[in-house]
Amino acid sequence: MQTGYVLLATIAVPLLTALALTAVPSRYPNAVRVIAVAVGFVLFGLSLYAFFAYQVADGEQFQFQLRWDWIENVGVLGDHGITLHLGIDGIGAPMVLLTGIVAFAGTLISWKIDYRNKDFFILFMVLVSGVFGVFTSLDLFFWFFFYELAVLPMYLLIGVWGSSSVFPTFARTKEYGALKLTMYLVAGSVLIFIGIFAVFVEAGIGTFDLLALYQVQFDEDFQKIVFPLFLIGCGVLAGLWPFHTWSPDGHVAAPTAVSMLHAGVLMKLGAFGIIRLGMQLLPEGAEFWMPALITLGTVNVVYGAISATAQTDFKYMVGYSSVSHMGYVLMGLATMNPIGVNGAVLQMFSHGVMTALMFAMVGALYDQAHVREMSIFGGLAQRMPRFVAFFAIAGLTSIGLPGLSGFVAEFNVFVGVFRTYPALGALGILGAAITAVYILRMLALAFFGPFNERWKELTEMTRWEQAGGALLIAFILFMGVFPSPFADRIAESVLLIPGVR
Amino acid sequence: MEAVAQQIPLEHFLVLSAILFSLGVYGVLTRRNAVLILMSVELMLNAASINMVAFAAYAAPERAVVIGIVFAVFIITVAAAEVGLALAIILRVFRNRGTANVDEVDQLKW
Amino acid sequence: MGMTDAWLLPVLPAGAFAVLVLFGPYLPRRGDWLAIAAIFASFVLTFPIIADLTSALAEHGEEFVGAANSIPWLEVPGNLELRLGVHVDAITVVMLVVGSFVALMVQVYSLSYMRGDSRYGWYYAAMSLFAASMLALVLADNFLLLYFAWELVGLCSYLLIGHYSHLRSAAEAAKKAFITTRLGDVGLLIAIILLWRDTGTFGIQEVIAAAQAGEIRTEVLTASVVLLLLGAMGKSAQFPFHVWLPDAMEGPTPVSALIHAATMVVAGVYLVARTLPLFELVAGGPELVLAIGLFTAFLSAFLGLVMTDIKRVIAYSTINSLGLMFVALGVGAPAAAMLYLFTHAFFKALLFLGAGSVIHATERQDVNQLGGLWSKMPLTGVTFAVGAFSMAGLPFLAGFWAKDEILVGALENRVAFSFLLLSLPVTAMYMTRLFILTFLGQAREPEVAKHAHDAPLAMSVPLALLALLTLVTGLVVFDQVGRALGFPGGIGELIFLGEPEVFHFDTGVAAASSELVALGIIAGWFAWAVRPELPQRAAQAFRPIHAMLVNKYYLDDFYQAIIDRVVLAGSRVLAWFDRNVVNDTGVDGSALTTGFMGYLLKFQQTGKLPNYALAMVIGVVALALVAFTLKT
Amino acid sequence: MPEELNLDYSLLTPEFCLAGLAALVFALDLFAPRFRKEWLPYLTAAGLVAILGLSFGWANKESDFAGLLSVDNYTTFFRVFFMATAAAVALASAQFVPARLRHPGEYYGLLVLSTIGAIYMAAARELLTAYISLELLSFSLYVLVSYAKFDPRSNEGGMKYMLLGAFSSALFLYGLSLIYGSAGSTFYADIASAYAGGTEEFDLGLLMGLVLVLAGLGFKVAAVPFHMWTPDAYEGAPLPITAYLSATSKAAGFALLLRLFSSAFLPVLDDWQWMFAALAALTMVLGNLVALQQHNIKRLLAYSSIGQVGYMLMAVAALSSATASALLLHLSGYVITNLAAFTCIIAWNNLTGKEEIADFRGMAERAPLLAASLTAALFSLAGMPLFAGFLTKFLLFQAVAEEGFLWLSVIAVVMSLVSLYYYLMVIKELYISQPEEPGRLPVPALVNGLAVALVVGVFYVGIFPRHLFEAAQEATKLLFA
Repeated sequence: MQTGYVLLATIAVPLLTALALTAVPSRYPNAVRVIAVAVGFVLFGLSLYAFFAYQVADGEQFQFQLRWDWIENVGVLGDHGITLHLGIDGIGAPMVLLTGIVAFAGTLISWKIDYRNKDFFILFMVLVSGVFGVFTSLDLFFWFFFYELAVLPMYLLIGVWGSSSVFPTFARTKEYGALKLTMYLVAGSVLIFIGIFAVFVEAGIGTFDLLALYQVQFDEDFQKIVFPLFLIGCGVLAGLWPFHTWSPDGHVAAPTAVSMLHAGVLMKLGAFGIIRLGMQLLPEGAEFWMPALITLGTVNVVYGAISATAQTDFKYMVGYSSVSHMGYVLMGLATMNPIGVNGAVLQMFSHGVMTALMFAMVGALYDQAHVREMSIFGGLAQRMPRFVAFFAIAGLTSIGLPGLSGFVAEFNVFVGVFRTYPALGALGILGAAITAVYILRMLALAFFGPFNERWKELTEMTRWEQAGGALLIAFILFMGVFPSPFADRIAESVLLIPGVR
Repeated sequence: MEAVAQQIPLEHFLVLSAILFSLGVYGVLTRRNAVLILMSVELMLNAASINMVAFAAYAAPERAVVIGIVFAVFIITVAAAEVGLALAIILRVFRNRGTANVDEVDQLKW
Repeated sequence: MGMTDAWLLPVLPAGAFAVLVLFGPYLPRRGDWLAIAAIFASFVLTFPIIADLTSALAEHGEEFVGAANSIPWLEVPGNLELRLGVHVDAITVVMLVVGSFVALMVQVYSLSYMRGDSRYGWYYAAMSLFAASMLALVLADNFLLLYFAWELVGLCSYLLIGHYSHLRSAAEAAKKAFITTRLGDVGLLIAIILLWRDTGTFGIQEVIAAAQAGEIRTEVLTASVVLLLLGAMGKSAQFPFHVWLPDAMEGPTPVSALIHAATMVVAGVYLVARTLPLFELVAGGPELVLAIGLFTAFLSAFLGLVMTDIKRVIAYSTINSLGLMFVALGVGAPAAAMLYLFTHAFFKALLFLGAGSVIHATERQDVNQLGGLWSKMPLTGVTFAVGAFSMAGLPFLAGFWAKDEILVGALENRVAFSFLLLSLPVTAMYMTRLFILTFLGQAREPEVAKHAHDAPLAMSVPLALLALLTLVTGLVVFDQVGRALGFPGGIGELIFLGEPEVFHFDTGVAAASSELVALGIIAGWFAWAVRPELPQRAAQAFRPIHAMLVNKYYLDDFYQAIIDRVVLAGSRVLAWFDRNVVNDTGVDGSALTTGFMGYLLKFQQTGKLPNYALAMVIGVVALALVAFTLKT
Repeated sequence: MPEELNLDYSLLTPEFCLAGLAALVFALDLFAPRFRKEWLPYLTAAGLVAILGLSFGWANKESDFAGLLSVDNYTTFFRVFFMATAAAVALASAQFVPARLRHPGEYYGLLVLSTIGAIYMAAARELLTAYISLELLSFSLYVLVSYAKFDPRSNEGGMKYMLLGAFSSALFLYGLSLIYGSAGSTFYADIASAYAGGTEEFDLGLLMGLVLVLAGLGFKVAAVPFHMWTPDAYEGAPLPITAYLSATSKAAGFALLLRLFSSAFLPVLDDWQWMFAALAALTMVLGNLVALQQHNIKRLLAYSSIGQVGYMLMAVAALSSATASALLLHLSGYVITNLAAFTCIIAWNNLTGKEEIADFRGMAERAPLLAASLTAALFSLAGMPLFAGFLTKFLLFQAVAEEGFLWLSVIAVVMSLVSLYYYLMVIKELYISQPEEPGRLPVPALVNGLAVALVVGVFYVGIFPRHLFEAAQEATKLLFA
């Protein structure tokens, strides 16, 4: 049976946990850990339930709906006030599941955090709550509320638990990374904020409820003007070129779990926003701007892949590969045809799980070795076979190897793109080939070849890291082998996006 | 009242008060001694009270005449209080800094 | 168990792979028996399929295009339907037999060859996956599943070539193989999508039918054919993608045998043979294939002469053979190509396994350190000789028939024919050289040779079986012999799609080729057995040519240069641009500008009271002025 | 001026009580040597809270005293508002005053007296009353700002504030006189009816009057370019007084502005709307940009408050019942937040004697609760969700955009992005930088309690704004009746 309280729980549980954790004396770090992991598991279960209880083909676009009048009839907002309106469609469902997975894996991975782990988990939970909120809100105000909420803890999470790095030619302190990330994302949200104003005023029905606003037929010129606000505002978070530079630096500075959640889920918020606010609210504007988006998306793919090839630092490489892979999402969205958009959403899920796994592995290595320079490792396969296996699986997923989630998603994207823009599609596939270059180069450089004795004290991943990794891999394979549970949910809702045909 | 009115039109009072007011502003802007600045402010206050009385005598409708007068009285009182307060503070500054020149009292800036 | 149940063949080894990966360490003997059992079952299961096919052929004869059976996998609105399905016809069956049999042999062989390897269990797991994906590849009834398996084959080759991952060279070779073939795969994927775009289906037969019905625009068809060929060239190591194959020797020898004989490299040939109708629809399509094949065969032949690593020589011979197969396809004789593929599988596997047992016995693979092993390891020697001369094309060995078939096919095309004839003696020469240097003459490292001995049973049996097949497969092309061997209707009938008479045995061609081969062998014998100093002198005499050959026409260096100078350098430039221009200037710059504005503005706070008052006055005056101007 | 005056003194009970309280405090300090001075703040706070409770008795009543002071929901709202603020400041000063200042009695007494002034600024419906109450507030503040009599910075701040204040009130008065001249009355209602004709004909007196009144009140609320005193006075003043300045004197200014312009000058809206819009834009931009360059926490908050004033001025520019209630909401949220921030800063200053931003480093290690509260407050000021700032800003900007001032809202949003930067800079010191010496600091339980209470308030406004919002609406409804 479907009840919106499931979604409400995904938002409320982390928040309440954060509140409860403040009561736990910091003398008992293990209690904090246990609570965090338990809550992570609960969230995972909830999201799993939400995903599978979502009924395909029952006519209802948004399911699990829940409404709670937050402020009624306030003068500013006319008679409707603000309503907390939750609900997911076939696009939201996989995203909720993704969040659950990554959040759970994140808590597992973060078991080993010792420095003020209580504060860490408090902020982490706030972050998780915000992410769930964005994916489930059907109300502009709360959408934006949770969007900001997801950005809010980032600064401290990175600044306090992050790591600075010095390179031969330049240095990136964690403060810099944290600051740039926060400011950049909030800058993006400024555009969204303005867009929301514009939409609210233009609609003139005095409500933020998305379902009501979807019914409004906005003037075409208005759409053309406002859509870029949403596109760029959300695009910043999605790593849209040239607004992507917060992503590599931010990931490099961020602690493992945060990188996981950030690259894995937060960047999806951007793409999700482009769908929810952009395409669904302003279809004609989307129609008008999509050529620009697909161009930028292609730039993302190739530019990100090439930059990743040049990186010598694990996290930078993964960061740029995220930029590159989000490019596929943007390309898919820009096709405005069912296959492409479907592929985009599949890619959102696939990349989320895959990149989370990659960051988890990088973190697992970094916490032992305290360096991330690929070239100084070597032959780790002999010392930490499981670690290398996990890493390799993540890498192969990002290459788009059949049988792993990446292939299904990227294939859909390519097919969709080829329908409308064959040349760009070819470029996209070329990007996938470049991906193979840097991934395999990394594997050969760091994990194979003769073992570097300097690392003989390195040991296999901890039990918790293995658990988290295994969880992610399970879903990589699940989607790679049985994509239809995802595709069915997504495709149904994709067809309901106006302008997608 | 009427008698006066015939002889001196309202404008004269207004011009006078305006001149006073401007003088006051000028003083505030040019004087460097805190006390003199205070005096200039007093000029401006007086300009205001002249206005009040003048308007009360000429422009104001019957029932509002008293207001201007009362206002003027209040202004005078307040001004007096103001001076007392200001001098006290200026005194403190002079004690601690040995000067009442406002250009030298610029420790707080930027 | 009919043709439509053929999906079972790949599923068995795949299951074995899953079990081995998950529970391998807990199984007795790391579960190698499970892998072998699975592949053996697949091999056995091919026979009922053959029977079913032959009966179907007998029933329908000509118009039988094969049996298909598929299940939906993923459906997306917008007419994207992905299915998993098998399609069985003659070509498929040949590939099935070859693939499963060679895989079985190799795995048995590995029982003792890989014994004691630290990742023994993993090795068998990967082997199973390799076999599974290869079988799936040949069974695929649609391009998508084909690509699916195609990529998995690539992955397995990556895993197995890099099996000795502690060797830098192995890691590099694996990477090289994967990336090189993947470049081709880009083409393949694009081609698949292009074809889907015009036909709306991924089914191979449907696409071909649509193409023949002219439903595909010409330019699209041309493009997709070229791109398909790109993919095939990548996998089948055709020039200029051939560079990965010799390096792939870094893998364990049985792996090389599997990759070169039956699985990976022939995938490209299979793909082209499958889609040959498409090529024929495109003007110049076959010619392109022919040219590439010819070029590859010819270039690789000479390299065999100078290589000193025993496995590398065989590797170049493989490239040589692959070139021949492409030539056959190019001249429109797919039957010949498949026949060559069939026979080649056996003798090439034989060669590698033989080389393997030599390496196993001596732990040397440079022919300059070998020699005089004939007496020490007779079985290996004999079988190796059979393989070598079959490769050389000595009459009545398997290679002979197949090559003659190709020659006959190429008869019309004078240029191709003459080039082929030219390459024959060269091939014969370097195979002879290899055999002589390895087994005859004096042992160059006596103490090594002293301990050399024939391989244990697990290795000898496959050698013997393969040698036997190499001797007879040539004969089974005559369908009577095939029948005698228990394939009802004879393999010939299968290969030639039910009409053995298409096998034209032209005595003239046969005589010519035999003479050339004999010439080559004698020359080789003279050069390396009778007058061993001759080659060195030749090398001295034609130093530049020799240098060029030794350096593989400098192709590898060229590619390396491209990667280092162009790709990596370019990417570094871009990364620099991203960091310094996009980020430090664009992003940080705007932030700094804002901050600087604040810096300038803060000086309005002079700390001097009159200025404050002045500011207020200015404010008043400005407001008043604007107000007046607005009002009047 | 109404015909028969309603001289019902009971309407003014709360203010009488306040006066009494002030007197009591003075007296205790003077004549009761045995009385423990440490108790004064608690006594004051208790008294204020008691009177605050008392003043609820006039909720939803609508009456006026002699046509000079109206006692309605608007007044009640601000009565509660100002007394609560004063109480909080009194409590926050509990440790500060004995350590840094002399004569606690006058300190708290003036605090209470200034509260009366502030309340009457909100209640006044007649210009003279407004002026007198304004001066009552100002005079108390002049004294309080320069209260640290041996601290030259305090004197300087006091002197600048005092002299400029006098200057501005002179401008204000002159403006009033002109208004009186052109409107013929000083009662808001009469002025409104006098201008009912609208703004067709050119009226010098009215225009100059408006400009000058704007200047005077702009000075009070620290609107650019009348803000110059703010940073210096804030920096010079004793910390609790800085808090008080940023809370009460601003709020009182807006209370007066709102009632005056929504009742008296509403007919001539066109004449002053653009002025407020311009000032608002200037104020936002300058305040936030200059704040980027500050290194003293008081100065930083001074500029940030200027920025906030810019947001509020937008609401006056786009005056409507919606914006008015949004303004009150934002004002309340802002004041609660600011008080929370200052409580933490004061406590830190008591413990370390530092007030440079860099001196806050490692606060999270040494006083975790304070650091958390301060962070919450700063995030709220930056307009982050869960906190008051997000909601109030959102509704305020939204309302302004609704009224057709989208461009102002855009500037505001961008500027609040800028503001996030300097708040983050403080948070960075709190959490990321390491403390120069380790070890927890002994934070008094009461201070922690106060901080937590205020932060809870911040969350309350941010998450359950309903009640406050309804109150704000009730308060502003009658302005536009």
